[in-house]
Amino acid sequence: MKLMKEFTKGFIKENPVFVMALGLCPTLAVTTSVENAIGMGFAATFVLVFSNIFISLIKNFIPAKVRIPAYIVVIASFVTIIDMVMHAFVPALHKNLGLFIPLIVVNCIILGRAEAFAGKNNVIRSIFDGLGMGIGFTIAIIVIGAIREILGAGQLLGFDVLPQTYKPVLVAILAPGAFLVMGLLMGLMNLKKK
Amino acid sequence: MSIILYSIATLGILGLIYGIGLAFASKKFHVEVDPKIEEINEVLPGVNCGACGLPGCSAYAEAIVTRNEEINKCAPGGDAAVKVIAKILGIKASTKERQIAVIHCQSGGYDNTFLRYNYQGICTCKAAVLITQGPNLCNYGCVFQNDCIAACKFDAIHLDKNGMRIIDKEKCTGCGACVKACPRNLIELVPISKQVHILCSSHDKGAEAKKRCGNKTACIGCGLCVKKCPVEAIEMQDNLAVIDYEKCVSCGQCASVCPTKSIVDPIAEKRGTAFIIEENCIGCTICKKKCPVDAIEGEVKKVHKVDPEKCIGCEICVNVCPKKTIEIR
Amino acid sequence: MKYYFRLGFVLLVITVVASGILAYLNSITKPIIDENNRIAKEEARLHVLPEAVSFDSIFVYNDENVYQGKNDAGDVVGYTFVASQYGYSSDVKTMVGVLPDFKINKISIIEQKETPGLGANCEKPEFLQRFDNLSEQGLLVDKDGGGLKSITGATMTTRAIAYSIKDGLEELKEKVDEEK
Amino acid sequence: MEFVSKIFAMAIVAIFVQNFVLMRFLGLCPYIGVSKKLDSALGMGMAVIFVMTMASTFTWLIQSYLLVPLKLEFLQTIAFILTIASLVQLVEIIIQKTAPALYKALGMFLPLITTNCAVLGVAILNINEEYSFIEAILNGFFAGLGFTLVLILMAGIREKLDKSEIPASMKGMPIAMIVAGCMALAFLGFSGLKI
Amino acid sequence: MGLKTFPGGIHPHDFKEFSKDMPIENLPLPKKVVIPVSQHIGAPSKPIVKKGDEVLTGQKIAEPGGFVSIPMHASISGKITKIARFPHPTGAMVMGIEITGNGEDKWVELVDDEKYLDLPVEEMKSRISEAGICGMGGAGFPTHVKISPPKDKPIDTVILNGVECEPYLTADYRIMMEQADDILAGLKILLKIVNAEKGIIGIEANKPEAIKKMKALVKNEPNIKVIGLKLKYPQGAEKQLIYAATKRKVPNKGGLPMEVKVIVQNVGTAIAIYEAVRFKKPLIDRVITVSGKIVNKPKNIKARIGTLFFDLLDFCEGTKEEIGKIISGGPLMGFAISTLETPLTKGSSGLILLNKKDAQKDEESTCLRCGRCVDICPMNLVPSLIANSVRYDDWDSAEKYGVMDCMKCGSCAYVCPSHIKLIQWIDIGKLKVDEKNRK
Amino acid sequence: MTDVYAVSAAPHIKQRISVPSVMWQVVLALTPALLASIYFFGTKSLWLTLYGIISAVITEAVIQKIRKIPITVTDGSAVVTGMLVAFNINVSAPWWIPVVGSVFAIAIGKQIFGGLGFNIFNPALLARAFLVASWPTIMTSGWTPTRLGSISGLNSSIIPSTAIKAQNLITSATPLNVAQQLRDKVFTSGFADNLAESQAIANTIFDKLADFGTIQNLFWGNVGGVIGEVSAAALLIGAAFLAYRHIIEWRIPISYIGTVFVLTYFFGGINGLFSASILLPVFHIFAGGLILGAFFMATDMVTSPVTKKGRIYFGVGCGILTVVIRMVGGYPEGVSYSILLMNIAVPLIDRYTIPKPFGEKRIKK
Ligand SMILES: Cc1cc2nc3c(=O)[nH]c(=O)nc-3n(C[C@H](O)[C@H](O)[C@H](O)COP(=O)(O)O)c2cc1C
Ligand SMILES: Cc1cc2nc3c(=O)[nH]c(=O)nc-3n(C[C@H](O)[C@H](O)[C@H](O)COP(=O)(O)O)c2cc1C
Ligand SMILES: Cc1cc2nc3c(=O)[nH]c(=O)nc-3n(C[C@H](O)[C@H](O)[C@H](O)COP(=O)(O)O)c2cc1C
Ligand SMILES: Cc1cc2nc3c(=O)[nH]c(=O)nc-3n(C[C@H](O)[C@H](O)[C@H](O)CO)c2cc1C
Ligand code: SF4
Ligand code: SF4
Ligand code: SF4
Ligand code: SF4
Ligand code: FES
Repeated sequence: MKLMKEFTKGFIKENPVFVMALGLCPTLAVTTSVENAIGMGFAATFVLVFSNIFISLIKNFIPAKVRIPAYIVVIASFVTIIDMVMHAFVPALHKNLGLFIPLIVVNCIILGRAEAFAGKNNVIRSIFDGLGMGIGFTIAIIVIGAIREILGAGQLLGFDVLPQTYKPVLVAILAPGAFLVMGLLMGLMNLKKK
Repeated sequence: MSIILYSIATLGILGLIYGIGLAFASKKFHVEVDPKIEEINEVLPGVNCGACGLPGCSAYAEAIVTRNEEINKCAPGGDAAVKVIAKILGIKASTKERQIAVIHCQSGGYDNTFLRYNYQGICTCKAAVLITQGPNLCNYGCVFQNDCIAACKFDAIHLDKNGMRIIDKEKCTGCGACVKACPRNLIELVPISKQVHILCSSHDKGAEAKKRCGNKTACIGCGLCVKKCPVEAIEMQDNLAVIDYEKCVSCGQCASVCPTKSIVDPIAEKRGTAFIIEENCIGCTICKKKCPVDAIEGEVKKVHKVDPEKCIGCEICVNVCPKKTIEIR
Repeated sequence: MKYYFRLGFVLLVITVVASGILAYLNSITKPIIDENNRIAKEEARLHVLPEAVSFDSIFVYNDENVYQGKNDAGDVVGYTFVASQYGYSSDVKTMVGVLPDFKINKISIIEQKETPGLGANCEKPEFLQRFDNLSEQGLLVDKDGGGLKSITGATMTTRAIAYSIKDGLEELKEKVDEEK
Repeated sequence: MEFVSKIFAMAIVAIFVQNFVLMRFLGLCPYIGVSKKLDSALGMGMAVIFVMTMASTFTWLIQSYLLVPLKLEFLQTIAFILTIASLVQLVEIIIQKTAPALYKALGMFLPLITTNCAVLGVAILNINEEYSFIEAILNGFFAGLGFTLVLILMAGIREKLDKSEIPASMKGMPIAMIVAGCMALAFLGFSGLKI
Repeated sequence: MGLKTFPGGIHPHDFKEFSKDMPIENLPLPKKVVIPVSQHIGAPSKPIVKKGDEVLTGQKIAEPGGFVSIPMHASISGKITKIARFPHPTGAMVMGIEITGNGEDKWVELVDDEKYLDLPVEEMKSRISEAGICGMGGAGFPTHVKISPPKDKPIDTVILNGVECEPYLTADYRIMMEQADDILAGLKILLKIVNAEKGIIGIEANKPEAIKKMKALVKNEPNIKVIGLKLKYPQGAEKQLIYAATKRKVPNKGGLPMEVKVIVQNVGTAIAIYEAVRFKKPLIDRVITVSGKIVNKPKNIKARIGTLFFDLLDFCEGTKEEIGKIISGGPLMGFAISTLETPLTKGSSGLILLNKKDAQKDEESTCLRCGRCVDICPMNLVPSLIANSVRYDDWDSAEKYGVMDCMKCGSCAYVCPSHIKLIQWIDIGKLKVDEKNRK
Repeated sequence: MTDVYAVSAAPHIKQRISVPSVMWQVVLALTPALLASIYFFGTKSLWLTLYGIISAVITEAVIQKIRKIPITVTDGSAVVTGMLVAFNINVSAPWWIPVVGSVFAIAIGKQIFGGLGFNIFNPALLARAFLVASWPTIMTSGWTPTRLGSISGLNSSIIPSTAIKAQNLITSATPLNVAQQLRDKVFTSGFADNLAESQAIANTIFDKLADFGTIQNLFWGNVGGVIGEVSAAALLIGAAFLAYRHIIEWRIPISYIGTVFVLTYFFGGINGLFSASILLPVFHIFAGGLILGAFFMATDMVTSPVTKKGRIYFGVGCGILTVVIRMVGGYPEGVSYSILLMNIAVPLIDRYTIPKPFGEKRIKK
């Protein structure tokens, strides 16, 4: 039960993007299409889960003073791993996400908070926490990506979903559109909460 | 293979240099800070994301301790952090009884205020009072522009259907914002267990006060309540009865004699006798200590009993019982 | 003091382990990435000059090799080069396949970061086809009085592509003529 | 002369045309988080300029004299983030002791910067764009300047928004996003700018 | 004629036509007067009579409550019938002394020093202070304090304020037309007391006859000048008048005229000074304008202090329409009061009555930021931002934008298209900032 | 009580002015420009403007209804916004462009900030930026000739009819478009067979732009462009009316136009500094949306500084940005973006230009 909560809280209640407004850069930068969003979500989740596992394994050996640097190294390593793997096996996606793959480091330092925060959880809970946060992040960016792709290109996952006569609202996939869609979604979430 | 070696060497050396460098610097340039700040800083995730609106975790920790910043602002820390911080701070959090706001005026509704003139200013009590001392005939009563409602961050003050301001006991946190907001000084924070209040603030003399009160519930300074109060908790101050809540035992005697109903006892109707449900009583003696008329008897760790003869039904024990096992019957 | 060395040491261990793993993974993925890149380039060249079976670099233009494509028989069937110019918001890089008579065979976009929905439409086949069989003279954009229909709302991108190819073609012609 | 005009063009691009925050989506967390008060925004801005310049300098050196010669480019991310994190902390520790006044003004913002995409971002971009050493430093500086500019403007706007009747559900983060979107729309006016 | 003026200001219609040409009439002795103990800025006076005492006209009935305070005198002869709280022209309920008259108007003894200008300065000052004179231009600052500047603050100019820039009011105008000599005498006394070399009488351009009259009078006085001032509200405000007349700027943040070597007195005050010094006559009456579209006979009335407003209105034969609003003072700075049972005080210069329609409430809408208020604020403040800061409880900003410097002239609220009650917000702001600073 | 009189704080009299009266006067002042547009472009301008107004008003009403706050569409501010949205649109645009624009202007530009008085950005211009970014082709090309048959205000007989490209240019683009294209080297090289000749043609056209005849065309309205900007004369009539009614104030328009004048005089030519004739700045003032922007949009009180000094800075800032965008930017016209960009800075401008209270400087001695 508790585990389940650990897992699902990141979906909505503590959604890292909508509720906590963290990790905004990739959220806005890579959501021009659902495909990119999925890629980014996957990469981030991978890093979150594995670094969570790793850190909860070694937490007892790390003195508090170097907690953060050690944590950074672990995360950065996993980021580098996913970077290399994606570069090797899905070069197109890697190209699209570009700069924002290495930047997952920064992002995950923020999201993978349960560990840094007292580093008190066991491996299983850490996995669920990381997975929950990662999925919450992924859901959020997929939603944003879908809205932006449909509005801005009339497509979803590259397929046309709106009639040909639809004249795409180009801004939606440009920078301002990212902010506007995000702001409106957050407002909507607030409205729902009440 | 050499790449592996190089990389190990490079990163290893970088790590070593940074580690030692930082450690060294932090010792050499050590600055003393409040231990509580350090403690909270330890609890905070240390990721410096800025979600709290402050520049970094340590700044937030400092703000919590020195500037009473709210403790629920750390997004990455989540609920867990809030709990731990609350615990750290909790050491100094007082164990005093919860206080809530009471408005000492029964006027201020649509139909129960006499107007002196047609007020055309901005809708704040403060401003209304500044002009010609308020639109109502009573110079002490509520000027009904609802500054208190606006001031309450917890949505604890509402208008009833008659246009009167009612305080929601559940929601009120006793923050005192409304007390500061009311320009007529009508609002006071009182311990939640106290039930009987004088709901008038008029210092006008008897007849005058009643004439000016739209609700006809002004304190006319007759002094009956002062005489009746068993614990001498009421004092006449410049034509107004004032209850000293330190002494008040919520017996409701005063309310029963007040000719203008300016003292209100909300539990008068259902006032009964306290009864302790034996199964749950743990014998903490709290109720015994708190009872104003010594109607409760019992030893430590033993079941307590109420003497129905002495009990005045003030419900103080009901409110203080940690096991919630006292009932009024 | 010892404490601080211990801190340093812990960090050292972690970084050592991390870098070891990374280096190892790198040694696995690096060849794949390099191979990918090579294949990608090769495919790009093949795409714009399908008749060729082998490519020889003949000179360097804009930091990229210009290749001469030969068929099985060893005859020169064309050339490929990379053209590049700043369009609206980025450098647009085009792979160009040229026939021996210096007519364009085919082009493909290998890199651009133009505005999605506008300049980015240059990757669409409808647009790329407009370049097939164009000679140097044909590379004048309609807005500039030429016959090359530009991408709607993205004249600047079109210009970047057309004129960078034009420059490349001139260079190629010169170099090839020189050699002859 | 050419060098000067190149620098000028770089500055214009980094500050306006390709503004880090509004156009490149870097450093958004502090942009949204620390723009509630003008004073904080100013301090943060200064600190970011400082750190971005420093970070550009050091990471460029590490890349060029350590990673590239040893063919260790794949360690870029890890080396950069370590460098930045340590650098920031070091600077913080030192100025806290030696220049308390400066620390009061800027120091408290320093930790926040480690986890700011803009800093790591500019370091990596410098390498990707193959900037020379001087260019890298300047790029870091100008990017920081661009960040600071929009941060301060945003803070001014948000202080004003504090005194307005924004619908409850839009208060705080959502309206900040909308303002950022509108700012980005306005900054589109700089697009296609050529110096 | 290059008229002098100050920056900013507004041009409301002046409505002086109603009472401008009505000569001052004396009000018949009222049956009852109420003398509030607080008719001035400063400590309230202390009553020295009790209920039932018989008093003579001009007899002192209250002592000053401190240095910045004045004595009060009975304005009719009769019996003290009540000492209680009465309505006050500022709208508040204030302690007052009610005298029921015996109709005899028996005076205390007065003197007549023909050589009043040769009296020693100290004697002049004490007579002024004994006469209970406070400013009659509105603010009601005790005059004897004003004319005793500290030694290190010499005064070189005395300005008489005959501007009367508020719409409707014509009391000062009539005084200037009818008692010009007394005004001049008062000015000379003032010049002597503060040892100033220059006297200036400032009059707004919409009173050409008054300007002409005063000019003719001072023809032979080389050190006294009459200057015409541009028609603009608030030309009569002290700092603005000083600037227009001398180009000197009184420092803000509570700066006083004496810091630029000037004192300003109302023309009415000058007459009171003259009468006090020459006749030892206490200040027990003043001229007030009763006006408004709905008043049957708008008039300038000389009435005893303490006369109830409805006696005044009766004398003007009431109103044509139902009264919507009663204003004590001018329509731009005066106070709306809730009852006509309010007594005339030393500072009341007007009683204006509006009908129901003009008294209708106009709803505030949100500030357009049009900047009209900023453009006209004579104190160069930013009223819209001040009001907004107060509205959202930002006292620090309110202070930074200068709430405390506002003189509440009302120009900003007058021009605001959004009908924002700027003055009311500013009032709260002043209170709150004061509260904050005292902490 | 007996008589209940009204009591309020001073002042008790008020100038007869209100928000609706201000707004409707602006509508009135914009009418000559609309009439001019109908005259030059036909009734489609009227229709587009009506679509803009109606959708703005409906959007405002709907949102206020949803927010459960008083519906204030009669105050005319939504009408002004809708009108100005349409005024920023090309006559050839489809009907839904002004509709989408107005909805965006009111919803995102205004109501989301709390409604009238609280918005940071000029709603109409925000909508324009939105439309330009979303449908750039519709918004920036396909200009309609005026009823006198001109788009650029130039007479095509000034260049040889053989230079088809040049002919094409001046018959299909607005004056500022022409100016921008002339600055574009790639383009001008293709006017004629050889470079020198091309250059000559380019120079001829450029000189003609700043010619008295062209400026006359610009002034009266015989040029292509968006609905509202066509006739400078009609706009100036409206502006004069507003200035007379003290609804707009001189500081912003004058400092704005003045800055544009000075800068285009110095930097406006195509052959380096000071190469321009004195008529070029005049051309820049009457070309494009500067008159509309300077008198009707930069002066939007809600989104411009309240302080006097601030308004001057605001105007100068707009001027500089306009010239920068016109000279080196990606767009031929910079008025709308420059005003939007300065809107961003308004809170800071206000903050740093709070005037010194009267008497602040302690007098010397
Ligand atoms: C957000 C935005 C993105 C744009 N992206 C491009 C682009 O990718 N390529 C391009 O050539 N022009 C781009 N433009 C420029 C405009 O489309 C401009 O109108 C165009 O260069 C000239 O129009 P034309 O192509 O119809 O002649 C962009 C404009 C905006 C506002
Ligand atoms: C606390 C205080 C002290 C004052 N002291 C003096 C003074 O010493 N000399 C003087 O000429 N006026 C003095 N004044 C009077 C003011 O300068 C001014 O005349 C008075 O406030 C009325 O001006 P007004 O009607 O323009 O507001 C003082 C006023 C106040 C409030
Ligand atoms: C807005 C404003 C307008 C004023 N208008 C007049 C005026 O018209 N006539 C006048 O005598 N005093 C006017 N005063 C009061 C003067 O500032 C000053 O208090 C007075 O002239 C001092 O003289 P006194 O002490 O004799 O009253 C005005 C004050 C303010 C704040
Ligand atoms: C002189 C003046 C100019 C205005 N200009 C604009 C404008 O450019 N854009 C706009 O949307 N509204 C304009 N308005 C209308 C109004 O101020 C606008 O709806 C507010 O910006 C919305 O809060 C203007 C109003 C006035 C009085
Ligand atoms: S303001 Fe505070 S004390 Fe008053 S009712 Fe609300 S919660 Fe209670
Ligand atoms: S603040 Fe005081 S006066 Fe105002 S409504 Fe509340 S209780 Fe009444
Ligand atoms: S702010 Fe004060 S001084 Fe300025 S116009 Fe308003 S009332 Fe007059
Ligand atoms: S005059 Fe009124 S609407 Fe205009 S800025 Fe001032 S307060 Fe705002
Ligand atoms: S700064 Fe937070 S994700 Fe970029």
